[in-house]
Amino acid sequence: MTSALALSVTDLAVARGGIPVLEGLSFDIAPGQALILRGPNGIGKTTLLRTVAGLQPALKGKIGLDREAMAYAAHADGLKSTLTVEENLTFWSSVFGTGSIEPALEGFNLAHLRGRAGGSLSAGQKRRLGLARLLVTGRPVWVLDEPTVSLDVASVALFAQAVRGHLAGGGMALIATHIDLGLDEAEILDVGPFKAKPPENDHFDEVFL
Amino acid sequence: MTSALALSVTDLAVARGGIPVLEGLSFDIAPGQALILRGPNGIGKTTLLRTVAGLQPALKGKIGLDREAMAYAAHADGLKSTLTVEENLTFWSSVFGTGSIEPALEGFNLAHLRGRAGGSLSAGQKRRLGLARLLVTGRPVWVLDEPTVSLDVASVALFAQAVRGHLAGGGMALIATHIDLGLDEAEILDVGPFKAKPPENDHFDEVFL
Amino acid sequence: MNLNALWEYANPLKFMRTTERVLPYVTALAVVFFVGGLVWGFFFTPDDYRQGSTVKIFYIHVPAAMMAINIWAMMLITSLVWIVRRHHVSALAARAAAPIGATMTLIALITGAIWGQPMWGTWWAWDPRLTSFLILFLFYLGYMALWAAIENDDTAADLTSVLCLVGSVFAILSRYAVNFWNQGLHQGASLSLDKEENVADVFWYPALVCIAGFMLLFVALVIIRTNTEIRARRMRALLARERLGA
Amino acid sequence: MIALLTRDLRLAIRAGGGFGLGLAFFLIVVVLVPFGVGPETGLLAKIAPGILWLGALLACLLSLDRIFALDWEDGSLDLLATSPLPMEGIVTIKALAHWITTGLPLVLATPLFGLLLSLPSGAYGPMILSLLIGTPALSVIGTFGAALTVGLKRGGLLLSLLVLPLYVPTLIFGAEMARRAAEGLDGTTPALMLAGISFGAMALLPFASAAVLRINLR
Amino acid sequence: MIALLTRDLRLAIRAGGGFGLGLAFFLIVVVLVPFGVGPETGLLAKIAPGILWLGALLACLLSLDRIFALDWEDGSLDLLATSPLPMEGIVTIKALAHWITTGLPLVLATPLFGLLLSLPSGAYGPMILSLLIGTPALSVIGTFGAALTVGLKRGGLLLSLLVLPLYVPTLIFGAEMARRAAEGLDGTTPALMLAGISFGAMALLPFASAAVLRINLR
Amino acid sequence: MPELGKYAEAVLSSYAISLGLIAVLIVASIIRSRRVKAQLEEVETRRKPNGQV
Ligand code: HEM
Ligand SMILES: Nc1ncnc2c1ncn2[C@@H]1O[C@H](COP(=O)(O)OP(=O)(O)OP(=O)(O)O)[C@@H](O)[C@H]1O
Ligand SMILES: Nc1ncnc2c1ncn2[C@@H]1O[C@H](COP(=O)(O)OP(=O)(O)OP(=O)(O)O)[C@@H](O)[C@H]1O
Ligand SMILES: [Mg+2]
Ligand SMILES: [Mg+2]
Repeated sequence: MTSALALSVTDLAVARGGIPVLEGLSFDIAPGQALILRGPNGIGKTTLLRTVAGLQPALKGKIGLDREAMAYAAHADGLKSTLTVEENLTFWSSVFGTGSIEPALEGFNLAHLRGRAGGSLSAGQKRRLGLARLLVTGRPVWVLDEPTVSLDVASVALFAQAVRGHLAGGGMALIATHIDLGLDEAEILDVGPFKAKPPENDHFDEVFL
Repeated sequence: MTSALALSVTDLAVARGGIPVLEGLSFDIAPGQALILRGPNGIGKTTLLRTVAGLQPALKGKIGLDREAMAYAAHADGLKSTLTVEENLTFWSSVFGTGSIEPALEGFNLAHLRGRAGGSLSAGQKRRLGLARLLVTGRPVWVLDEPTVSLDVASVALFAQAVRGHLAGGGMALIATHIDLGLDEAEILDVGPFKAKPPENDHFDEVFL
Repeated sequence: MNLNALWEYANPLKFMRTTERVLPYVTALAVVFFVGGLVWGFFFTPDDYRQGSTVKIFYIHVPAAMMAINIWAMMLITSLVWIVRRHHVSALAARAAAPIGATMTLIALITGAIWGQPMWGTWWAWDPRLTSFLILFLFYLGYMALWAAIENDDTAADLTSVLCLVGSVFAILSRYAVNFWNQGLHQGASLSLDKEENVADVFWYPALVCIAGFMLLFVALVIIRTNTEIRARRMRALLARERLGA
Repeated sequence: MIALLTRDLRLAIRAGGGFGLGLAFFLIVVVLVPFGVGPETGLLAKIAPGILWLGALLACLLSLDRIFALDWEDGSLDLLATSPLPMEGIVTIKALAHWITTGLPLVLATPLFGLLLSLPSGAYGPMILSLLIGTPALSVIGTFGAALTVGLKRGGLLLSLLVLPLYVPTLIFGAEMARRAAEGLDGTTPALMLAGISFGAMALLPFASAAVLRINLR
Repeated sequence: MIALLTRDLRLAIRAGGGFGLGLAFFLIVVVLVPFGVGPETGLLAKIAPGILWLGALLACLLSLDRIFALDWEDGSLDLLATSPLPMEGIVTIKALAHWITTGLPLVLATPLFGLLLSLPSGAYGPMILSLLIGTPALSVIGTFGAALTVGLKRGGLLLSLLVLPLYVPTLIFGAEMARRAAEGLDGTTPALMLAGISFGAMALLPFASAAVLRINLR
Repeated sequence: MPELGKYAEAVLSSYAISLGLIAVLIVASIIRSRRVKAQLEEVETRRKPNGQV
């Protein structure tokens, strides 16, 4: 699960809907480190995370690790409402070829819900299941978009603990959030200043960017 | 928009998936007052709000006002991704037979996005649009389930201001949340103690509850 | 007996106790009539001069066909009871009856098809009666699929009841439509009052016994299945509570 | 109510040609039939009224699950249910929007498709008339089926299973009316029956649909 | 990969009888044809192979949008795309799951449905064989269409529109093979062509589907 | 065994299929009845060691 490599991003520019939203972003995340992204609504955090996770191409710049290293989690949890909690997790663990799902169930306090259908969970319980999936991916870099939405205080603490465990094992985390995660040791990057400027002289060729 | 009546809920019991989750709840909300519900994940806040909003029947107890008085907003914002922000709002304002949508656009800082398609908004922008819908319903009671999810600090402040404006006009609000809304004047109700107890002697007849 | 007293049996426990007390007798009677009728029909009746030994199919085909319709009618009634009085036993009885009805429809269709081969020279013809049975079979399938697809039991009961109601109206409409569309090969109703039309007594008496046998069989099965559904329903509720309470 | 209708129509257009797609499907069914059964004109002319009706029915059927499913998924249906609009009104408007986007274009396109299947020339009028009377019934019945299956994830095929037996009488009388005309016979009786079914369904089914929808939203 | 297959099959079953419903639709198309074209046995026997093929094709078509749409909506597809599974593997498994839940049951049920349409008795073997060879092609081509339309909200009808022309060659050779057999002619040529199309599609289309899916997920 | 003549196949197969279907229905009903009864019993006693319906 550990990876000796750090994630280094240099001069990244990302676009959404064909329009550049952030540019000139550079940062490094060393193993064992977490970086928290902050910035107002609509600045482009989600776009940045999707790019880093390899779901969309970057406009410019380089991402040090490739998508095989990333475990991405967003609002859509990829949860099947007709499968049980256990079946949902087992599926992902066999896709990623990792072992037991017990630590994940324990880590997010889902053991007593294991036989419940995904669709009958409350908002916070669903979220916990979505996060538990990260533990069975075995990937070194967690790329998380607003992970603690809908979670109560106790669950946020579970989450912080899971992230710490992941970091202690040499993992990395890149997290976008508006609220406090209780991860005081993490570095914080405000993406506000990197907002893409409208191109000055829009040459005909650049219009298609 | 004002309503002289208060919302009084007495001895309410609510069920989800056929199972009682909360019981014995009583509270009153006077015009101009807001009540914030708190409680751990899965305790039944969403279920309670849906019941109060008239989307599902109560198991027991009485809800003072009927569903015609309620404006409900949850995670699913009822937003059409192919319609523009303006068209989305205009639709709801004509369904509810209220007037202009401008105050709503202003109130949630959406005016500059009015021509954008709903689907191209960021998570927080979508949320703001969902909340703006409340302003065009003209209903006295706002029933809100985790309204500030995905909102940045500035938008949370806009939300608090909108709620205050609503209360000042004699409205009421019932809000479930895990995070701080910046509404310090609101009363807080922890629903934890009202968790439904498993019935002691469950007679065979009661089975089908 | 006071009519209101009848609703007492809508209490699940009382229903189960009562029905389980009468079940052995019903079963015994069902076996006697069912086996008796079929044995009488199969071994001790002559061949028809025109249809040869195929008349023996009659003893299964006709009762099955009649039950197929009667069971739908019973489901309609119990569905209405559920809608009006919301007695769970009623909805569960409809659910329990549907697979029996579907099986009966299938039997009528299959035996009809097998009978059609020597009689009409074809396994299947788009005869109105055959066709309307095929449609009835589709209604049964849809009804059962709807039950199976919905998780919440009360919602499922409500929705299937409405479907049964609307479906009945459309089934009757289809019946007329189909009659209009094709005149058909099948013979008319045997229970008509017009004596001339009726099947000869030699064939008819054992058939009556068979019909009784099928009915009793249905009653026995529906009792067993309804009680199963009641228990399954309680079990689901208890398990759900357990998960919540624990 | 008008707002709901215009919104639904606008959504149908924006969603990549709501009007065009029903038609396209109809066209394709009509085109595929000769590939399936062979190109003899006599045979095609004989089955033309039936195939046209069948194509219309299937085109309707395929678009049924759009009636409520999208609104259900994004929560609009919950919000509509708590709005001042009566549920009966909502389902009626939904059925109307479905008919305008699906049934009406089919009716208008029938002359063209009749050509492809060598429909006898005397049969065009009755064919179109039968579709004009019959397709509203298809939309209303379909709305009932869609309301029944709205909670179920991707209940598309279940929806077909539930709705098709309900479509049988409409199909029979509609196709019979067109076929009789094609053979030069009198088609008054099936026409009357078709109209009866259509008006009956329009008058009564919205109540059932509304009831069912209310249950599903619980 | 096996995990994905078992999950998809399990989802199909849990979703209220995944296996049964494709069949039910096939049954219903077959049942409705006589209502449309009339009950004469001779006429029905003539169009039976074509209608059976058309029914199978439509039943496949209706279930296509389930292939990716659900996984797209709940985000599974994003997650699968970042998983160690190769995209080509994912689309192949998806096509296989679709065939097992839809094509295979149709093949098995054909004898029964042939009965309803008075299929000539000598034609059963070739009819079934043609479907057995042809339906995998339908699933693979359909998966390609589903991959093309995955991003579009409720692209159901657009999907049909895109996929149906691609189905034409399969339909023509499949129906021709069955029809020749029904008329007692030799059907080797269409059979070979059908097999060619089927294997060609299975060998090549997954790469196209995977490419298209990658683009759509961007 | 009565003489069935040339229709023996038809008559016997319809009896066989029908009785078979009915048998399947009966057996399935009984098996499910037993299983559900046992399961309920188990749940019921688990919930209430002193046992009462
Ligand atoms: C799938 C095919 C068939 C179906 C669904 C079917 C259905 C029915 C039904 C519903 C009845 C009960 C009528 C009543 O008592 O009111 C019936 C009776 C009967 N059927 Fe069929 N039938 C089928 C095929 C055949 C065939 C092929 C024959 C052979 C000639 C046949 C002969 C009879 C006879 C003799 C009766 C009883 C006499 C009567 O009711 O008039 N049926 N069938
Ligand atoms: N198709 C599109 N066309 C134009 N602009 C778009 C399109 N899609 C997204 N955008 C814009 O791109 C910007 C970046 O969106 P993104 O979802 O990355 O923001 P975010 O930082 O995650 O915001 P939030 O905190 O609200 O989740 C937003 O301003 C959004 O409105
Ligand atoms: N179909 C069902 N069967 C059994 N239990 C269910 C079903 N649906 C929901 N529940 C349970 O009901 C409880 C109440 O859920 P609800 O969504 O109201 O919680 P909540 O307080 O809103 O939680 P959150 O803060 O996570 O949103 C949860 O424990 C949930 O798991
Ligand atoms: Mg975002
Ligand atoms: Mg909640």
